[in-house]
Amino acid sequence: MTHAMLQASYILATALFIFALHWMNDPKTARNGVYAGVAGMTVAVLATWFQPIIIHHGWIILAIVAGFAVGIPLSMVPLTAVPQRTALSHAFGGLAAGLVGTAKYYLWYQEGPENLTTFRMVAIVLEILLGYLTFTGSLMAAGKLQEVKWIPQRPVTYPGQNIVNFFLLIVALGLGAAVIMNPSATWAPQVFPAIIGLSLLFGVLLIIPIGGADMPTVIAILNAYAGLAAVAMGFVLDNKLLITAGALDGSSGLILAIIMCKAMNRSFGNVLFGAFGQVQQLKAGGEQKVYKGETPEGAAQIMEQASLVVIIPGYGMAVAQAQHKVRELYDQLKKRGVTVKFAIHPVAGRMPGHMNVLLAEADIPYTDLVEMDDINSDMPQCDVALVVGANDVVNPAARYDKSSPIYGMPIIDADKARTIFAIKRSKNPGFAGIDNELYFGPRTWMLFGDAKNVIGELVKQLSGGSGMH
Amino acid sequence: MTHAMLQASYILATALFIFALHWMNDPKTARNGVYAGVAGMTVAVLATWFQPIIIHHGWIILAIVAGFAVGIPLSMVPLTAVPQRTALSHAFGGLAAGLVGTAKYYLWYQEGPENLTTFRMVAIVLEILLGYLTFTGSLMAAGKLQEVKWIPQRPVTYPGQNIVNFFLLIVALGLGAAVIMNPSATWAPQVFPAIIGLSLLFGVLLIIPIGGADMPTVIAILNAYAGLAAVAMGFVLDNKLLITAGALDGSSGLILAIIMCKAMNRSFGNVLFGAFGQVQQLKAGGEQKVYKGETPEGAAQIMEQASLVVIIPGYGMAVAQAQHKVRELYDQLKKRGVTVKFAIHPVAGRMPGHMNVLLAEADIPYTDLVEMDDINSDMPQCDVALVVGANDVVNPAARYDKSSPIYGMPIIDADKARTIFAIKRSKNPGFAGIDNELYFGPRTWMLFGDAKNVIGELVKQLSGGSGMH
Amino acid sequence: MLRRLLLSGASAIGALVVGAGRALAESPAGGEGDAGPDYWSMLFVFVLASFIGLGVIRRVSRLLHTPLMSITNAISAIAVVGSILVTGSDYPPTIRFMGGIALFASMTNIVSGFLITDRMLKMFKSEKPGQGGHA
Amino acid sequence: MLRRLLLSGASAIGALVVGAGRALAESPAGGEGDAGPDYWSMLFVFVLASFIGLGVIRRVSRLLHTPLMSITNAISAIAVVGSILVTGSDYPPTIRFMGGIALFASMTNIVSGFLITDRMLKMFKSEKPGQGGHA
Ligand SMILES: NC(=O)c1ccc[n+]([C@@H]2O[C@H](COP(=O)([O-])OP(=O)(O)OC[C@H]3O[C@@H](n4cnc5c(N)ncnc54)[C@H](OP(=O)(O)O)[C@@H]3O)[C@@H](O)[C@H]2O)c1
Ligand SMILES: NC(=O)c1ccc[n+]([C@@H]2O[C@H](COP(=O)([O-])OP(=O)(O)OC[C@H]3O[C@@H](n4cnc5c(N)ncnc54)[C@H](OP(=O)(O)O)[C@@H]3O)[C@@H](O)[C@H]2O)c1
Repeated sequence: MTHAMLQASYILATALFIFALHWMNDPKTARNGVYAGVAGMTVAVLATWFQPIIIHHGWIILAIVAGFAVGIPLSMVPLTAVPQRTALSHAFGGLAAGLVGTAKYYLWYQEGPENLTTFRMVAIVLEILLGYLTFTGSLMAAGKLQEVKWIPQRPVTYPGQNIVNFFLLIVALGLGAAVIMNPSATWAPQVFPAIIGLSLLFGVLLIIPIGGADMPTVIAILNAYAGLAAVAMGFVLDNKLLITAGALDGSSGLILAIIMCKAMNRSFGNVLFGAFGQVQQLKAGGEQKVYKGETPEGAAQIMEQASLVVIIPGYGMAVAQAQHKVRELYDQLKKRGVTVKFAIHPVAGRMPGHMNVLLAEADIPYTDLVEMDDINSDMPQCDVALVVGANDVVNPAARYDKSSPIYGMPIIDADKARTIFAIKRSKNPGFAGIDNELYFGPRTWMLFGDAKNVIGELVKQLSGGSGMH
Repeated sequence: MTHAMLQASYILATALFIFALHWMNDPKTARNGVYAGVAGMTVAVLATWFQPIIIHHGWIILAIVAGFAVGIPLSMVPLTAVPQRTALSHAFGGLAAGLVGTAKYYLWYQEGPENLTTFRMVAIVLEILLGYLTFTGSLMAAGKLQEVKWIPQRPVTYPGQNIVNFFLLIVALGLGAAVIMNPSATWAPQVFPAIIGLSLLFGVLLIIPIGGADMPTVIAILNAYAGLAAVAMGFVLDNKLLITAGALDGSSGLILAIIMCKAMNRSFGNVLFGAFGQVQQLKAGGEQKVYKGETPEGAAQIMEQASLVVIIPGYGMAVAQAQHKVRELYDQLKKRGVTVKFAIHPVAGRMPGHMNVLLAEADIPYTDLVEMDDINSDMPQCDVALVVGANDVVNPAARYDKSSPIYGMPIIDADKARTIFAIKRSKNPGFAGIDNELYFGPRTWMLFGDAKNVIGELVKQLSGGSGMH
Repeated sequence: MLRRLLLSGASAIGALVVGAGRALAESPAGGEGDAGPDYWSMLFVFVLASFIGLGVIRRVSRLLHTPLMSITNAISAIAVVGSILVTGSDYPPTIRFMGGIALFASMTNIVSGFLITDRMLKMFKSEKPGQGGHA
Repeated sequence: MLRRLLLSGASAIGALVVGAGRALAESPAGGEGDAGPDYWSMLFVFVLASFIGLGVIRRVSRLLHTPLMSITNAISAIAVVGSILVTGSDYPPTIRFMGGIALFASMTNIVSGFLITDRMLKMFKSEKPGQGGHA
């Protein structure tokens, strides 16, 4: 593997990665994207491995085998655990970047101070800062999402928290600057671990005050950090493939975070430092309002007569794993000539595209999944809106109540439908911790219960019913 | 201007150029694109000029002043001359690339053979081949479009032409390879001018067999060549800004050429070597068909009663400079409550986007210009289709007549309208040299005459008419 | 208190930026035969790659944002390249051990990232062929 | 005859390709302190820039294809950079003269390209404000 062949392979791998992401713009070509990605990665790994400077192969083989051994089971987690898996993999990415940066620093230190140019030192310090904070931060995020016992779910806050965090960051940066200025001082190798320790600590403290429910946005931001750590590694190793792939990853994290923040009408700062979802301010005055209940039989009858039913799924559908029952309902209604569409809010559920994967898992054609902006104009013509475990994304307060934490967030106009059925288990609020007046509306009927059970009942009514009409 | 500042300026200029093209995706932001482009160019020029190695300023100032002196009048040509201007500027671009490549070769040859690495020689040879052939080729193209007297308009062909051209190219490439292998041989500086001469000759011979009407596609291809020549110059000078800007230009030429070829349902090869439009095979058998004429008065009356009028402009509107009269017609009809839309075929006229600029010049809002694919579904509901000097782009033979040279080209479905009026001067065919059965259709009436006059008549009828109804 | 913190923060960041600037300023002139990696090329590549990333990702179908997260995960595990270099070169064992852990972590991401992306994408169907109804 | 031509053509192109390959193969290893411009960086930049070009240009509004042609014209006149270097450096006058002509040609393209683009774009209006009718 000459230098020329290595460089040519890296260019090829870069092009394949770009195609991989490009093909994700359409579900029809998306799987080709995966093949392109695998091909690019294979080319990059083999080209690197076959260089003459690589002389020890045992550990490489061992690590690769171990990677397969852990990676294959990790890829078979249930879909509800995908956010945790993603966070975990950012942790791994951060760790890898941090370790390579650390290794390279000590190596160059030993080989002689002339290796530690200012440029390299800046890149190394950025790499380890970003790498290690992504490592612990992502582990915390994964833990919160997995609801690991000893990691607090609710945000942990105390006075002056942001100042302490900021102070920590300053100290880490200051030490970093000191090492950059004097990379080959005798004290530098001792200060280096302190920077690592501070980064690790900072990762933990950064995530502790953020509620489990804000994790998806945080994960996207950590994704961007992991990408930037890879870019920094590219600068350290003078490797343009790393720079490019890292920049692609960083863009993805950034754009997903922006999309989520926009769809929630919140700022980055508010997500990171707002300690959102911390106190559930139950407005005591609201309790006198009354819900109107409905039975599955009644609801089934009305849905049978409808010509357009819009199903609005939310986080509750994911919790109840109700997507397969929803599919049965969809089939039953279609059999009766009812048009059924799904209204997908960009932040329904707990990660971007959450509802789409779940419904796809249940074999519902993606052509029937309609985005918020497109379905809203049809809502006034809609006979029945069936809200399945969604709450904030259909809360009309977002449109006019300036005091509401979700004010300004675009919502699905469920309240404009002729009849609304809403499935949830209790009178508890959703993620944002606020009441939803949709449930008290004149045309709304509640179907209390677990989403899977309630939809199962609806299906039973419909299939036991009179068939075609 | 240190090396660092120079490089930072080049990165800035690159980003500005990318934004410039990005903003062209919407007419609302397009002018910002121009400002970004100007800013990028200014940064690049100043950063280059202020380097310490630049010690002679007289000629630089002179050349820049001369560039302004020639460039400003060139930017004020009438819109019908835009294709020629574009071709001319490719000629200038090719010349610049060729000259810089030539200068660099002789310079490095004098400074010592170690400068002439194989890499540089490959880049230089590609640069001068592409540069000089673009120079003469574009000059020829500009001449044909401007209808310069001593450049034949019609394709000039003779037997074995493609073989001769090919042979020339081979000789040029062979000499290039020889110089690359022995860059510092004593004969190399003598062979170099031969390569230049062959490239210049090849540019002329490549364009001679192509008809004036195929020039737009050829111009786009020459655009791509000019871009590639700039890329090659970037490789010669180790300048990444040149590489990036050249690649942007090359992509643009390539994509425009592909769009045109697709819209004409022809291949690159067919355009370059097909000698299209060479013989106007008038099928003698077709002459017995009869046209139905109509007077402007009659046509005006019918248009006044219509609720939807679709105007289909073509090359004839450009020739007649009828766009301002068309605007008056549009105003008159709108005043009467008639909905007026323009149907824009991607290759109507003689360059991509030709109709859009002309209509924009006449102040017609671009929101009323509808692309072919979008308007075709409305054509059956259209009361009057007014064809203004368009021919091939409305020829229904493209849909079914496999023997037609335009078979397979997508067209605007003028023949589906309730009434069709067609304005042209004579019974002559259009660019593809074939009859158009649309003109003989049962619902088609011809308005023979120059487009500007005929439309003027229509406007007169309408404005002299009864006003609102 | 807060002010002092902010000031010291600003100076730490300032030191970093100055360091980076000095690094780039002292970088070789490239072009006509100087030594050392050309940092400006890397910056150039970074800027171009970011443009590509932003352009491409913005056009990813909203339907596929979950698989997008997992495929970019897998791609960013390109850190595997650096890990292989550290693990397999003629370096002291402690250094190589760190590389080995990094290699294991990256490889896990590659394998699980691509596999789970493919698993999710397989679920997306436009319309069941043998399916009743007539939507 | 044609066949011989084709064969000689193939061999000429072959020679060029071999030359290019040899050039890249003999290029410095970059990375850890070798001499000479890093040709691979340039290729890398070229590939990335082409991706950007294809991505951006494909999304240019069809309405604006004529102005697109003139603005890319102006941008590709970035050859001005090379021309300035040749014209203004301490080179023999004949060489500098060639640079001067190239500079003139590039400058003409820049000036006329941007000006005519702006002239055309000024014409595009979405809807006249003070305009009768009600489209
Ligand atoms: N998707 C993302 O990327 C993302 C990222 C960050 C934040 N978020 C936030 O997450 C929220 C998503 O809105 P959403 O409407 O989907 O969810 P939500 O507002 O959290 O509401 C979910 C509802 O489902 C109900 N539910 C829970 N388990 C259920 C079960 N087993 N059966 C039936 N119902 C059940 C809950 O009520 P009961 O407890 O009464 O059953 C709850 O009201 C938004 O506020 C958004 O800002 C989303
Ligand atoms: N736009 C591009 O980028 C591009 C590029 C390459 C090739 N082309 C080709 O150009 C053609 C464009 O189609 P097209 O329908 O726009 O044009 P066309 O087929 O060339 O027809 C133009 C018609 O306009 C009439 N005309 C000419 N001068 C006139 C005047 N002063 N007043 C009234 N009528 C006049 C001509 O008939 P009379 O002589 O009887 O008046 C002719 O039939 C296509 O075949 C396309 O493939 C376009």
